[in-house]
Amino acid sequence: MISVHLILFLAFGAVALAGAVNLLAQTHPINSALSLIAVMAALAGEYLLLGAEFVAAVQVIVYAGAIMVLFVFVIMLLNAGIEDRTKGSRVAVLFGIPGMLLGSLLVAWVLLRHSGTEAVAVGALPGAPKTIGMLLFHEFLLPFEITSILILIAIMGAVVLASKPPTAPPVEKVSD
Amino acid sequence: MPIWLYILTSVIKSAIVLGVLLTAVAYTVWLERKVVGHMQNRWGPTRVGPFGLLQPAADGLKFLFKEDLTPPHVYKPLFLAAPLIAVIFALTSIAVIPFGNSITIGGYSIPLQITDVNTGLLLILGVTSIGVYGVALAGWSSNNKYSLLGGLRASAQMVSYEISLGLSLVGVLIMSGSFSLRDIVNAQAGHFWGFIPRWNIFHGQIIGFFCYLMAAYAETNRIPFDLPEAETELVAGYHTEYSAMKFAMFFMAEYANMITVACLATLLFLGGWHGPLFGPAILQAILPVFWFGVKIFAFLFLYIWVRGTLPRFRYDQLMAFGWKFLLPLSLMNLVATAIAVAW
Amino acid sequence: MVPLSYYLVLSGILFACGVAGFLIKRNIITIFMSIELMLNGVNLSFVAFAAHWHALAGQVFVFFVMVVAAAEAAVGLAIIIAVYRTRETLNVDQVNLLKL
Amino acid sequence: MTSSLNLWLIPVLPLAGAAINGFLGKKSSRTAVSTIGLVFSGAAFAWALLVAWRFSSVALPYQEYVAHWIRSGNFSADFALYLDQLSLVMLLVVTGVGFLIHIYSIGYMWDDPSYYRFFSYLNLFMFFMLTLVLANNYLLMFIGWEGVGLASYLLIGFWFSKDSAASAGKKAFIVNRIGDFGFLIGLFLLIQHFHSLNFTQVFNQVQPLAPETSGAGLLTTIGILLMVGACGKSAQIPLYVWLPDAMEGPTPVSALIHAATMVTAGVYMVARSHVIFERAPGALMVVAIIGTLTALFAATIGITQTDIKKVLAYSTVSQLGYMFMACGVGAFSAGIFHLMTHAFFKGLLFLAAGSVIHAVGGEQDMRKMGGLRSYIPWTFLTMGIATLAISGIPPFAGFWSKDEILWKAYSSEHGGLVFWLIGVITAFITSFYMFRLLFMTFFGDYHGAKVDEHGHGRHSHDAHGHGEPHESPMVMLVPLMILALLSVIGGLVGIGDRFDHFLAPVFGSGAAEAAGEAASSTTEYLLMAVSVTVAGLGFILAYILYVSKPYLPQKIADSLGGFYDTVLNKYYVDELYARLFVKPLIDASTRILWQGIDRKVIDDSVNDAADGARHVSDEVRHMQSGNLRSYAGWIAAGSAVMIAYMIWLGVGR
Repeated sequence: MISVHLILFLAFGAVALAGAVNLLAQTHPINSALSLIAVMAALAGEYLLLGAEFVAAVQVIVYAGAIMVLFVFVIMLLNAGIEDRTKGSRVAVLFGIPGMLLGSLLVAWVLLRHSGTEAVAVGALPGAPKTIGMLLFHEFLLPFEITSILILIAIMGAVVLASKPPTAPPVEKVSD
Repeated sequence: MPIWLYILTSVIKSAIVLGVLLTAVAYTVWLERKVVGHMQNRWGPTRVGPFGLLQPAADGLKFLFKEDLTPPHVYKPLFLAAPLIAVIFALTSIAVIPFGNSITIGGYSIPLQITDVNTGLLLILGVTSIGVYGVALAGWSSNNKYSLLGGLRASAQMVSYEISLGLSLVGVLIMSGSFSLRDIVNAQAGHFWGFIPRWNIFHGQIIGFFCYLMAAYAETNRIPFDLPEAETELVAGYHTEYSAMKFAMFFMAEYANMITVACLATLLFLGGWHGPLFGPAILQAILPVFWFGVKIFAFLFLYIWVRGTLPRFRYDQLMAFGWKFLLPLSLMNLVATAIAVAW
Repeated sequence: MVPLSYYLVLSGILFACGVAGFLIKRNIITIFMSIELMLNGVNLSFVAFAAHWHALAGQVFVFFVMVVAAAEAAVGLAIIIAVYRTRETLNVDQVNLLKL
Repeated sequence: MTSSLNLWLIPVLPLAGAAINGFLGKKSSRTAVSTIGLVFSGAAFAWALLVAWRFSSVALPYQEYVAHWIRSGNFSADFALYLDQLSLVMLLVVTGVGFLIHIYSIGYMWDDPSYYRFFSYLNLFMFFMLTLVLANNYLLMFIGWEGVGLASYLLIGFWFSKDSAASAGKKAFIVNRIGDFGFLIGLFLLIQHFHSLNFTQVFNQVQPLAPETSGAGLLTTIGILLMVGACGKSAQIPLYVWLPDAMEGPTPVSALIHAATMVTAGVYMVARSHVIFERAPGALMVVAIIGTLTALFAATIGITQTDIKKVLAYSTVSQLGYMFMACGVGAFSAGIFHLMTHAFFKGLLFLAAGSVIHAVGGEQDMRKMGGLRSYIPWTFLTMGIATLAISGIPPFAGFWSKDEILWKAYSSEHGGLVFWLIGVITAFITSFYMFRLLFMTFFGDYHGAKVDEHGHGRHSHDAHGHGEPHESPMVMLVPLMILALLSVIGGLVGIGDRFDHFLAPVFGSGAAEAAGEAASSTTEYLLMAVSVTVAGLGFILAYILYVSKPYLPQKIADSLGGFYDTVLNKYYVDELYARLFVKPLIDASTRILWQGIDRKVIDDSVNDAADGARHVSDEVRHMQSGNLRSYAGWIAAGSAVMIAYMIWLGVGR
């Protein structure tokens, strides 16, 4: 039976897949970045279908609205052009892509074969911000705090790495 | 309510809201020119129509008939997509803005809102955060160093101020306990001591309002934070290379964003459509929408007033202000609110 | 009603696309984006499992993944900028000093 | 337990002082450092006084549980404190004398650049010493025991830039390790047989055992091992050699650690373990013999020494010997009594010696002093009192305690005439060398150079070194006077066996001995008269030799020839140890451990491993292409294998 839910799933999934493939196919990083944004938006739609509205919103705000902006920003800043065609690793092309396809097919086969008809209902689990907040600040408080430290360290690391390297102190000339 | 009626009302509401919004955008431009003109001891538009009231229509026609120039060496797909992105996301967020309570027609209660999403505020935040791409991509795809600088500035500025913006809203969220804009407005009904309205701005969120104001000005790239366009240094920033309708789209996007921000400020801090109700039933039904409009108008006037008054920041000042002043301030506001509510 | 496995298959394919991009792209920024793609694939399966097992913890995990992704993006892009400053290229094939 | 005494505060307060001074002292002013040091040690003393005042209101022995420490199987040791009459005496001595010496140190160390470090160490020492004294189990006691060793090491080597100080510190540490080794084995034996180190538990199990009459039973073995530990800490034969060298430390340290408190830890430990020793006559005999021999032996060396602090050091060794003799004959309370009075007068002697050294600008050689009586009258007065006290002249403190020991040595069932005789001879020698010290220092003419050009650089006293000897500041004199007062009256608590009775609940034996006391009091008075006479003889001999006929000593020394040289060189014990133990050890270490094991086995295996790694990596490094994407490919391939394996597992199931 084809339900609205399934149609929406397929539509978003198609967008996501198209975006993912486009990410690989495009040679210009900015196009790849935009395809990735499309993937993320489509995934946000999937999250909505799964009843995770808060995750969907955060997916858009954080992933699409902040992280990807950072990517686009860096691409613009470095004025990254079209990818160079250098001699690549032939191993990757010869074994990597077929291997990946084979692997994903295998995974798909196993999953489809084994988890058959168990279905996920729409909105079965309302991801209300309140409940998630409760979970996050009670059960997962320690991981939460640890990730906050992680992100603090990341901020400092980014500042240190991206700031202009200090000019080396002038070497004193030894008169001979 | 049968499904066809639901769809019908939704379509009608969308059409009305979109029409009103676009008109409002057009007349905000007129208003701005007029007000700034008077502030600078000139008249502003006077020629087209009485008080220049038809000026927006004339401008629109002009944009439509101008040559749509696409310079060489631009990255065409994105050059075309950027204004669309800007205007589409600017207009989208209006969909969840409630502009009044429900009205009852023929036994059916129709909420004055295109759609009531229970995470409406998040949706607006998400949509505005996507809106950055319009400006950034326009700047980059123009293949022009001024535009690129404008785009870079815009993306850095908007990402930076989005944090303060979000944090300044969290205080309100804590007080109302909901993401639904309707609930937030309803939480502000009533009065203190019988005469002070129970709006969030009078309810301890004055600092939050201040932070929101600053961050919103920066988000909409308005003076004093209009560095992405900064005509004196960057010619016109990200839309240097744009002309005709594509330029008009950026223009529309900017003013639509202003209106969205004004709506949000009204809903979150100024009590939404709450105001004195009196008179017959029909008046009582219309008055909330009127109050809502008045508050938005006041906020837009503030926008224009600031534009006519303040000079532009330097870029480093802008970043320092955002990160070193506004962010800590909104954080403190958040903590203080949380403590007060937990009390 | 959509079976759980559909979501998982979609997530797996996205992940595989990410791995493929990780392997075949030369631009270091695109490689980074491929990693983000992998993370997104994983997130999808987290959310799907959360819905399937009625356990919100899955959604909470997504937030942690996002935080890690954000941290990674911040540091990674800073590294990219630093590399670009010294090597003036974004092609990973030309950043190959670390060898015999 | 009716009410809590909060005993834990007493050790923790100095620890806090040590921490504050240690971490913040470098940046603080001297005033701040001394305030911190004084306040915290003073507070500990005040609290100890408070505890003493409330002493009668608690059930004894009072135990205070502070925290978990070790719980392993059926063995447990906690941070828990124990207070009875014995630890109270020790507590008051340690905090009281310690506080006085803190005050004194302000004056003595004022010019030292590492002022804060000194006070930090001193407070740290107080902490460990109080832990030792207050512990309710052997393990915590051992922590304190090692801790005071550490503090002692740090303070002996306080002027570590001086070679001799650094090596003296090392020597003290290493010699103490030998003793600790015995102590530890004793503790292991206790754990093995009594499954506990808690005092109460161990002693309750030992109590019902019968005394081991013959041979070396378990208790005798434990007792002797504990005595080995005590020998190390309390500088008894054969492990006394570190104490004279420890005089390299600042003089207040010598007074506090190496005279008044730490070195008596061994006596305290033996007294604390009296339940074990009383049931091991063999071990008691060993204690008595070691104590007696040490007393005599060290006293004879004391005669010939010319360094003022060395004389006092050997005197300390000798007096500690007395205490062990007392313990050895079963008169533990007499030993503790002497411990207390000795803390007063020997602390005083050292402080006064410090004052003398201070006065003459860092000179320690008595031959370069003389006639200081008029320059530093207060120091002379207090030092004179201390000398009278240590020589056993009534009614000063030393007389009462020393007489008690001698009497017990004679009358106790474990004692005998020999112990008494050697004790009396030692008393004579003690009196002689102490008055010799006094006369050489304070009488006759001043032999010191007006401008001394050597020997005191480390004291940073150069500013004082020029010109006349001068009296010390008040901050140094006041502790001297207080200690002098205590040296005069401190012995009075022992009159009529009051001290004995006070400690009787701990040692138990007091009442029984008191019964036999009255019958033989005539003998006691006789013996008392003998020892006083002997002390007087010592005084007279010293007066003749060093005041009226100062040319005689050299003549006597010359006529004695070889014997005098032997004594002067401390019986060549250091040289003997060096020949017997140190050199073989160094040789063995060099040949076997260094050149054999370290070079051939360890270095070579490491080098071979490195060479092997290099050869292997020479081959493997070609995999490191520098191509990032090939690395990525390897990662992906590896994870693909892992995933395939996991899928296989899943399908197989």
